[in-house]
Amino acid sequence: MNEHEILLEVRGLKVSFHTPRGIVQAVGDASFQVRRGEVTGIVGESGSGKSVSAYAILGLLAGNGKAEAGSAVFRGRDLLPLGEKELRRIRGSEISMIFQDPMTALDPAFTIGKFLTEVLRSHDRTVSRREAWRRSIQMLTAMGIRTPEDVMRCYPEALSGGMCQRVMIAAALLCGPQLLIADEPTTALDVTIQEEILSLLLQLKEKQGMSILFITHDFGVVARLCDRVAVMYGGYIMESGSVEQIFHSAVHPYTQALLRAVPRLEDDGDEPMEALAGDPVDLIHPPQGCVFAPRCPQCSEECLLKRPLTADLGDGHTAACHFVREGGGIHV
Amino acid sequence: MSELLRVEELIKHFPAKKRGGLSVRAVNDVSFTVNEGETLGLVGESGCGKSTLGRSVLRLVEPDSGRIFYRGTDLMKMRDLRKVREKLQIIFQNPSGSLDPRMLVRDIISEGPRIHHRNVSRQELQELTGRLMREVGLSAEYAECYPSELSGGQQQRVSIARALALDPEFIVCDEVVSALDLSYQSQIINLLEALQTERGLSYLFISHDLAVVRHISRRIAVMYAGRFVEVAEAGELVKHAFHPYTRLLLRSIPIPDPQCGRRGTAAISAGSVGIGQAPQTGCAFADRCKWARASCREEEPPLREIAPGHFAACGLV
Amino acid sequence: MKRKEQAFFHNLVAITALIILVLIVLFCVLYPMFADTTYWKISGERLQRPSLEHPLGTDNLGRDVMVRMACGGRITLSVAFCSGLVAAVTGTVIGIISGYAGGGVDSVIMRLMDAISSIPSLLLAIVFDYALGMGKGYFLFGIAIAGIPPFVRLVRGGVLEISGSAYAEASRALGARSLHVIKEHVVRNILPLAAIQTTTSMADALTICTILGYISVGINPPVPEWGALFDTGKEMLRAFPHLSIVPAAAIILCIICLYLLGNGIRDSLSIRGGAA
Amino acid sequence: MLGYFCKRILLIIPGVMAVILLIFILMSFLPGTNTARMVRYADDPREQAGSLSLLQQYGKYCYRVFLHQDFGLNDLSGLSLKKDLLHRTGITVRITVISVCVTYLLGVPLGIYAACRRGRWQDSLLTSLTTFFSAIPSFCLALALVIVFAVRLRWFHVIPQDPKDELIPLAVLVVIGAANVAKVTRAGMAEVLEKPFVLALTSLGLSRRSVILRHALKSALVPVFSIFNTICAQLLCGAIVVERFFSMSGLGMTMVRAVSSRATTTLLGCATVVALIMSICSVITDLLFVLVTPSLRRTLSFGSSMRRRGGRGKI
Repeated sequence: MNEHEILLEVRGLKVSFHTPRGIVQAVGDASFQVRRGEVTGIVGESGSGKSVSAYAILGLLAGNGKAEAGSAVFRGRDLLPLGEKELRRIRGSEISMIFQDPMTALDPAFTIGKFLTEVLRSHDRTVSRREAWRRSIQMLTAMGIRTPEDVMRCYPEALSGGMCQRVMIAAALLCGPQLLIADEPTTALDVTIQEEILSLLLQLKEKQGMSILFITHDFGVVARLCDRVAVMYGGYIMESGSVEQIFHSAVHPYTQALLRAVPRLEDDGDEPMEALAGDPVDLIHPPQGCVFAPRCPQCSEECLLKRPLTADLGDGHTAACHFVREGGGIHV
Repeated sequence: MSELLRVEELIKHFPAKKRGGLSVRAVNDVSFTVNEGETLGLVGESGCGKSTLGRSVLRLVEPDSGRIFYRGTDLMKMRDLRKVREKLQIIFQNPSGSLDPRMLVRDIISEGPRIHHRNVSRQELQELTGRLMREVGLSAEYAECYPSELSGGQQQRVSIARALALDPEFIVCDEVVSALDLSYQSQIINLLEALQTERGLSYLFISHDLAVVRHISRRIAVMYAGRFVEVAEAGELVKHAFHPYTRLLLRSIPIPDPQCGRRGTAAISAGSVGIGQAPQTGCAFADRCKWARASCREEEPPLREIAPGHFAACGLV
Repeated sequence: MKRKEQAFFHNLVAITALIILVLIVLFCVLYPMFADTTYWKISGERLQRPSLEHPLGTDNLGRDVMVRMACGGRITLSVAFCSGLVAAVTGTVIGIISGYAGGGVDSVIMRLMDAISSIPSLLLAIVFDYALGMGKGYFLFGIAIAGIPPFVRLVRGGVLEISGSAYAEASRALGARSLHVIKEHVVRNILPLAAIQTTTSMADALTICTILGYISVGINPPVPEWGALFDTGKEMLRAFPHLSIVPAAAIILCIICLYLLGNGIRDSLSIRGGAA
Repeated sequence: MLGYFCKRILLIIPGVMAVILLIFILMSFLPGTNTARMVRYADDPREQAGSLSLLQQYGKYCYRVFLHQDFGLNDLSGLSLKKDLLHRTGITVRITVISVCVTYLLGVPLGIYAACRRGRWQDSLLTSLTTFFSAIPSFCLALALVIVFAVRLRWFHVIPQDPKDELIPLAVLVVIGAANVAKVTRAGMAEVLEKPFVLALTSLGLSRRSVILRHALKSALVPVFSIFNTICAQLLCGAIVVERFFSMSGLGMTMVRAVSSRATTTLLGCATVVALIMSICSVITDLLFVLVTPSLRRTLSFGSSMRRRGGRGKI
């Protein structure tokens, strides 16, 4: 299974934000990997810390955020302790990022051409303006835009959501990064446009061997795109493994509940949907035991007291739950 | 099942912002009926006019022309809508945006009765809000909170309680679950379905997510550029979609199962620069349609019945 | 979920500011009653050092400075508070009209406000005072009019934002008329903003009033006013700096207190979001 | 764009005339003075004293002012106002223009620095300082500066004799102006820095300096330039007070003396000049606003052709 070399290894990541209302434990303990030429998905509801983990890797946390523990080793180098200067050299050239709302991710005061050439030249001063303009047009064409010259000359406000996202992907890939982090890139787009962007990302993976860390809350997108999946809740990884393991042999109660709650096209509306009761985790005072305990249907005494360790079920399938024993099988 | 609401040839155009620009044809000659206790699903991309249609039916947005029959009386002719307003309600997409940030939950829910029956006593209001909150699954302690102290799912329950306060018969649900997380989505949908069976409500359920609409509605209408392109019973529409846009919509929805989710990567390359203005004449979907013929670009195809209860507006019929 | 509302009284800074302001007002109102001399009576020889009898000494005509400060305070503060309130009330009303009327009325009002805010407020006050009769306090209207544009913009913005919001639409769906929407939603959300702007415009009015007093416009010499006191004190700057420093300090203190009061109101009226 | 600005410049004349009309109307309420002859001219024939109606006087005044710059006679000295007024205006305008430029040179960087340090002590210190200095009256500030520099340190004379002494009045105006500009720049910049495109640019590896100074600043300057008009009005008020404090005989002093001595003609002359200055400032505000807003620049034809010619030419 893991013949691909591991590109990014995140171990025990802990991120907290200092707010006037107290310290928010956005990420308690997150560990996941991204292999070369593979798409790793992080799935979770809002407030589960999935986006925060990605921002922490590139040091893009908000002013009051801090990565307190853990490591993010990228091709042998730990990114967390790096200073702003080294991180700046990595951003864009080795790891790039695309964001959720494409319309607001572009600077309204600059034309697309000026934006793309500046991104290219900020990494490599030797590239001339003309060369940068040419490579930008070449990249836009690769993104499936049929009239790149016009796009280069207009302002972001004149472009549609799908078009802006293609420009953002072009900008991200301009300097040939190894890893692309996508933070819910298609959530704000219509379903038909989302399909175009997902196919584009799949093409990048298959044709150019691009490895992607894909963050989303939509299980359909995960099934469509990802090879490995990590399910997050309340800042902790509940379960991670390959797509087949998660979809067909999920062991963690949270994953199972989420999969049952996903509205599927083929089921008619007779029986009510499986609903998960309860309210979101209070990240300022996280529960002592398992974060999912208050909402977990099979919650036991032990769950409320002790935080479960991540048990390895073999073949890369791990889960953090007291009912899951090493080496597979569920101990009831 | 008697007919509750019938809408005929509803039209709503927004004047162009820039001088000489094209006026935006948000709702373009739409007709449909909703029976008692039935849910009509309305699916479409953003900007296809589904929200405008939802608001026009309640005359929150004044439609340009058309007739809206509620139990036989035409709402367009009525000057004072206050009486009817009790029976027709709406719930919005953004949970935090649709609740007054400086109002207590208790006052938000009791706003309806306070408007209509001036002389209702505090004690009665207290009892009514308590009952409504229990009905939508909110614990009584939240009555004294501000909306900002509640989670998204709870805020949406407050919106539902507010709509139920006047015992409505018809509720427009405008993207009610789109802003919620997966687990709260199913909680709210189950709540809506329970209320429908309990109170005999009928819904106009608007969403961009066909899977959610398929689950909750009996009949589904697919809308594109201000017009109904296909109307059919839910299962029929999913299994035998006819209109090219509906088929494209069904094909684009990612299936949450790795085995059959792995379709090819035919990246449909983007069209010309910028948001193309829907063509003024002929079928609005002609530019993006693979099977578009010359005739499609001339006259707009009307909604024709291609199978019992299955209507489609396409030139290829 | 206990009600987390930061009451105004927990905000220590705002409380001290309010107390200082109240003390100053009390001083200005009460002190002249008990003092034996009045602001125009010459009660000792000129330019005395501060002594027990004359806590702040006497000015170049021998009048007691403390009494003049108190009487001057009455005028300055009353002008500041009145024009602040007048600007607040008129501005809010015009703002609501402009916000709700929209279209032609709205653009006319906004053009008028732009015109007013482009004319220096000092000039406005000078012209008003000069044209409508010297010394009759008409400059008060000049200051108030200069204070109206920020109010109109603030209230108009609030009205547009609120009446367009989803919860206003929801109450319209419940059958509420626009009057009910204004009463229930607009006023409740505009009040805190207007309260903060009132304190700010009072501070501005105080500034303009003292400047007018300083350039001896609007107030005839015998009548004391903090700006005028500052002006008379300026000549003897080298020998008796306190004659100018005291009025200046009083003005600055009042302005700071008004601003702190405004911040206090804003903090206490903004809702503390509880949910994470 | 050019057509747009010619139209704006031509609009100045009617603007100033409107102000004059307003003042004429206000003056007509004047108790005590005869409204028949408010403006005294050098070539006024004796007997024709009271015959002109208000409107005729207004017409005559405008005709004289705009075509011959003849503002009438100074009520006190009987000399022609023209030379005296223009000289006085020169002093005030010089101070105001210098202080406006220095204000923007000082205020904008301060605002940016405060916005970049959002949440930290520098930001709260600068915010409270700017609020304080933009609120207090100018003469209090002038008093503080004079006491410290002139009285205690004796670097400057209280009454400015040599040009070096003009530094304190300028400092007073600049501090007030810079406080306001810094406040607006900080607010504008802080709002732009919260926008997602700043995060996107950082994630693409652009240096923090270029993200802030090239990208964020361009959008943040829109509110800063749109208050150019208000800043000029404020500094003009400040100039009047500063002239009084440092007894420099500028436009403000003339106006104040005209008010106390009820010299209607002089006051009218000063008001006209102020109206002219403010109209020019509002034209400059529009110019700055259009330069900074890309969308406006594109719709105005001149802008887009300029960009195409100045751009890459044919690719």
